[in-house]
Amino acid sequence: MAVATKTFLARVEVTLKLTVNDPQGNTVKGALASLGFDGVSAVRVGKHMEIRLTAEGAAEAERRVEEMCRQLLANPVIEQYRFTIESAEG
Amino acid sequence: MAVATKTFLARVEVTLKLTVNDPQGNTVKGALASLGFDGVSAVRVGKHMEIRLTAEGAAEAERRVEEMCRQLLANPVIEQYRFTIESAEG
Amino acid sequence: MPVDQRTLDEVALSRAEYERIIDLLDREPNPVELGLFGALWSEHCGYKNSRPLLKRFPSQGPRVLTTVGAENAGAVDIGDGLAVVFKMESHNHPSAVEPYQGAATGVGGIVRDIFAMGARPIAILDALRFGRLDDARQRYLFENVVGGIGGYGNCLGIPTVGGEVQFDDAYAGNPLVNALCVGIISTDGLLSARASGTGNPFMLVGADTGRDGIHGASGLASRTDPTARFEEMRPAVQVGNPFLEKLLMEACLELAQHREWFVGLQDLGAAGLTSSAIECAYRGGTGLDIDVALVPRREQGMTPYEVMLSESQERMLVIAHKQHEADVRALFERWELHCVTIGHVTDDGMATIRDGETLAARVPIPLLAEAPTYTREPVASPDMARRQGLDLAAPEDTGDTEGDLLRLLASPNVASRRWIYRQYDHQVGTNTVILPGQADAAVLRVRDTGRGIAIATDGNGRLVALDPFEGGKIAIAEAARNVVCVGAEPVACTDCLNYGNPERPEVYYQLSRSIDGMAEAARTLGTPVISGNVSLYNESGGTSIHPTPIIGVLGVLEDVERRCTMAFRQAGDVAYLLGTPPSGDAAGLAGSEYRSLNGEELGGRPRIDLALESRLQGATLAGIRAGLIRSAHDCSDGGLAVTLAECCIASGLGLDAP
Amino acid sequence: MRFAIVVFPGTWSDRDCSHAITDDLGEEAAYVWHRERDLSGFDAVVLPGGFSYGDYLRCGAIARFSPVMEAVVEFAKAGKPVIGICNGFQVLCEAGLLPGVLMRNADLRFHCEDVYLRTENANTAFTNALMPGSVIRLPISHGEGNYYADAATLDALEASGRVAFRYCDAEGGVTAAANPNGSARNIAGVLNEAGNVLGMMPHPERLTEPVLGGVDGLAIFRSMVQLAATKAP
Repeated sequence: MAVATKTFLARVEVTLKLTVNDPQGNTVKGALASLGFDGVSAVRVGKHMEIRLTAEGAAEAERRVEEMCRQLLANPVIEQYRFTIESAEG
Repeated sequence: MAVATKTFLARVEVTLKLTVNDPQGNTVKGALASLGFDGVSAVRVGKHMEIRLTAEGAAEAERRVEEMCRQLLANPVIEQYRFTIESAEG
Repeated sequence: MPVDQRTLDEVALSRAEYERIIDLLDREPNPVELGLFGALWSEHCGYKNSRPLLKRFPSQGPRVLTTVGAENAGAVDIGDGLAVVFKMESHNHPSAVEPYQGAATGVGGIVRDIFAMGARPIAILDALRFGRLDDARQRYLFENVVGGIGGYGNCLGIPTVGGEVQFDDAYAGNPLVNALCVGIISTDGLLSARASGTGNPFMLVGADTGRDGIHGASGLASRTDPTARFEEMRPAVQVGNPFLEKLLMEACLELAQHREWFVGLQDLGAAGLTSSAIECAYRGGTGLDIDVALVPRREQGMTPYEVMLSESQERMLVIAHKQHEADVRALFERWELHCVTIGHVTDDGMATIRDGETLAARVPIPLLAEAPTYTREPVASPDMARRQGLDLAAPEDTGDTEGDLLRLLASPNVASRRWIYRQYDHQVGTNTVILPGQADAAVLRVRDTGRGIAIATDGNGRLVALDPFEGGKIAIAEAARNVVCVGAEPVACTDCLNYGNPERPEVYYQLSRSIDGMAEAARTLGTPVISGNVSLYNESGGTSIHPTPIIGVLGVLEDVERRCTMAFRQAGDVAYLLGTPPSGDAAGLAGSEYRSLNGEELGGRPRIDLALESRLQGATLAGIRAGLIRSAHDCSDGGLAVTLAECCIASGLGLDAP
Repeated sequence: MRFAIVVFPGTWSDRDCSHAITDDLGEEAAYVWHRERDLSGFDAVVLPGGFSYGDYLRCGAIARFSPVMEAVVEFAKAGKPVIGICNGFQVLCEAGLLPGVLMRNADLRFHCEDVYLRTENANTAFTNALMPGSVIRLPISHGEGNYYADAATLDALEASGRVAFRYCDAEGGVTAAANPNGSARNIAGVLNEAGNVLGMMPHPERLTEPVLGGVDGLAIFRSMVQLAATKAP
């Protein structure tokens, strides 16, 4: 009996650790100010990745995405990551 | 009586429109496959931005972040955006 | 049921052209066939308004190895059994919509034209025009176009070694992004772009096909006012993949070593598969039978129309020998690239397009490839005569010449271009021996030969607007002068003709008269026009840009050690002004930066004496080769004062000019 | 001496390095495609500049998983010289052969220009042909050369002489103005603990002939040859 796999969508956010300087974030903050958006105290820019994958269940999907982040998607020296998993059956 | 402003954290995701090809996403998908992660059917890579801003209320914060995305953060020709607002008082 | 005007506008065909198609076919074309005609009869692919005029250019010469239009690019013999292939192309309209990707894909396209000839690309140059930088939108366009050129070219590992940029209100609504690429190859290695040999397979290599740039050729660069159509063009913008193009380039250059495996190699550019497959079959005098169902796709549900017209980037067409199909596929797969047979050559002279079982289109190839041409009535605009008549009184002495010079040097049209070229890798390949900013042209050494080649682009839309004939002559003369100033002999040129809507008589006059001027200068200075591109309908809100022919001249240095730059070399050297002394009359001030800086209206009658120019360039070149001249600089934008200042700045030495 | 020049998809300084090593230095060089795993028969490995995998995701993030990198790690463990230039330096960091990360240039722009480098440690496999503290001029060409490591790592690098080069001015002054990309402490090149692996952002292979404007780049390759000569049995 073939195992029924479901499709999931993982949304991964990879951002620079707070200890690391973020020139891109600072540039965007400056640009927002020059466009008249006051009240902006900080901006940080990182990567957003959407991954569509099949897995038996959410737990397995989560385990695999965790491994992807650890091995490839984030560089532990300067980056941190978090992700959400949602069903993408629809 | 100064208006009490609250601090909010906006998480903005800027991704390429689906009609636009995503060379970076395709290359990451290939890399995941070569690392033995099977079952990955699609990868899209975009920008993740965290913006800390003060506003009177969540509605105003939302209106301002929407305007930021429209004017600067996303390139309407090839990109789409979505964001969440959460209180950052803590 | 006759087709409605909206459909015709969508494929950029006039009602008369539609009627003509019906006569030629003896029936109404189906929607896919209509799309094929729309793409191939567009101005961008069919050169409807310019082809009769382009015939006036001299295109042959002792060194020229190609006939114009028959190949992907022009080639000239530079000695030692080597040939240089070069061409320039425009990506103006896509860059106005999405500057980064528009400019990036412009570089990708011109580079493919060069390695489609089997030549290894060794240099890129870019010629850019924008509105004035005090407008935020122009800064956005400028910054992103430069970013796109660097982003793509740097990733390919081809040095961007030169080019030029000018800022003028005339380009505010319609920027110009012209990219030139130079390649090098053994003279006997030149490839052809012909489909011959019935049964030989058409093999599509490189990226998957998506809905990129649909109407790219037929819509963007033709017919109605471009800005109005940009809205619906937006999804048509493409994202370039320089990484995949680098693999495609290396794979094609490896394929070029196996001449016995294939018949032709062709780049997919404007109008994608439609123009490349049909042009190859037309040049070979053969037919084609293609099944769009076999084309690897990136999106679902694409119609035959969309697959045939898609302008997805980083794709090439190989016409392989039947018995070597497997060898070709193995080569591309080694480079981790798709390589799929999508059809084969036939001998019936027909373009047969299938979608699996159903027949999508069947049209005689000559009808598609031979777009109608139009000759129109050139009428000079009254405004031009008015401007020529303006009294250009010699500028009175402001008593602050130092301040004037500093103002000129700070003008964006004169100031240093370091901010730009610092973002381009101009040394990869370790052949660049004169770097950007050091002289009037870039110079690359040709490894193991002791020779060098020089390349420069130039073009002054203001002068061509004032007098198309004189302006055309000046465009060629200045580009050639730039190459002479580094010690190279000009041998050939390519061009990008950027003009407004040719259906307006005054624009057609600008096109026709400036081509006459360019042709005369090309003959006099011995630089045949061996390749190029025409971009028309450059206008916005009904007003056309300045007529801007950009000329790229190639020069050859017999001994690359005999090159020179603009920097003064040694205290005590004497500086000479060669050529026409600054005459009292105001011809020299026509269209000058000085007048523009002072807010004065574009005016005056530019003039050039080609016989004197030819002697001037000959003497300068002889002086440099004999070692008598140690540095040289062309006196152009900003005039003599700026020219001398630039030589001082480049060398750190001063000048005592009594 | 035989140099292996590794070629990843997207590498573009492979030919430049080969010309520098063969034409200008008179040594042997061969290209090794990223799928190969055997580096026996080579005396040194060069990871050249380029945009491996288009620099997608992170510079060198994907190349480091190429099959050839296992052989490169073994080669380095065996104490043989490995030099990573520009993208090669990024790959060595991603592969963990060198500490730290190359981040985006501080001004967010690509830089192609000449820089001055001060030789911080002249007795290494890659700098023994240079005088201590000597200043050389080499071109850089990158968008992500901003070297970062945490303070403890930086201190350890400096304490053990593992900083090979620093960006400086013409007189050797290590100043902020001379720092083209924001690198921590103006670091332009670092070594591993054993001293046989060097990563540097500037391109020595671009300045190995007078016609190109100088020969400062040769000293680095020549150092590698001289070291091999002293070690030979």
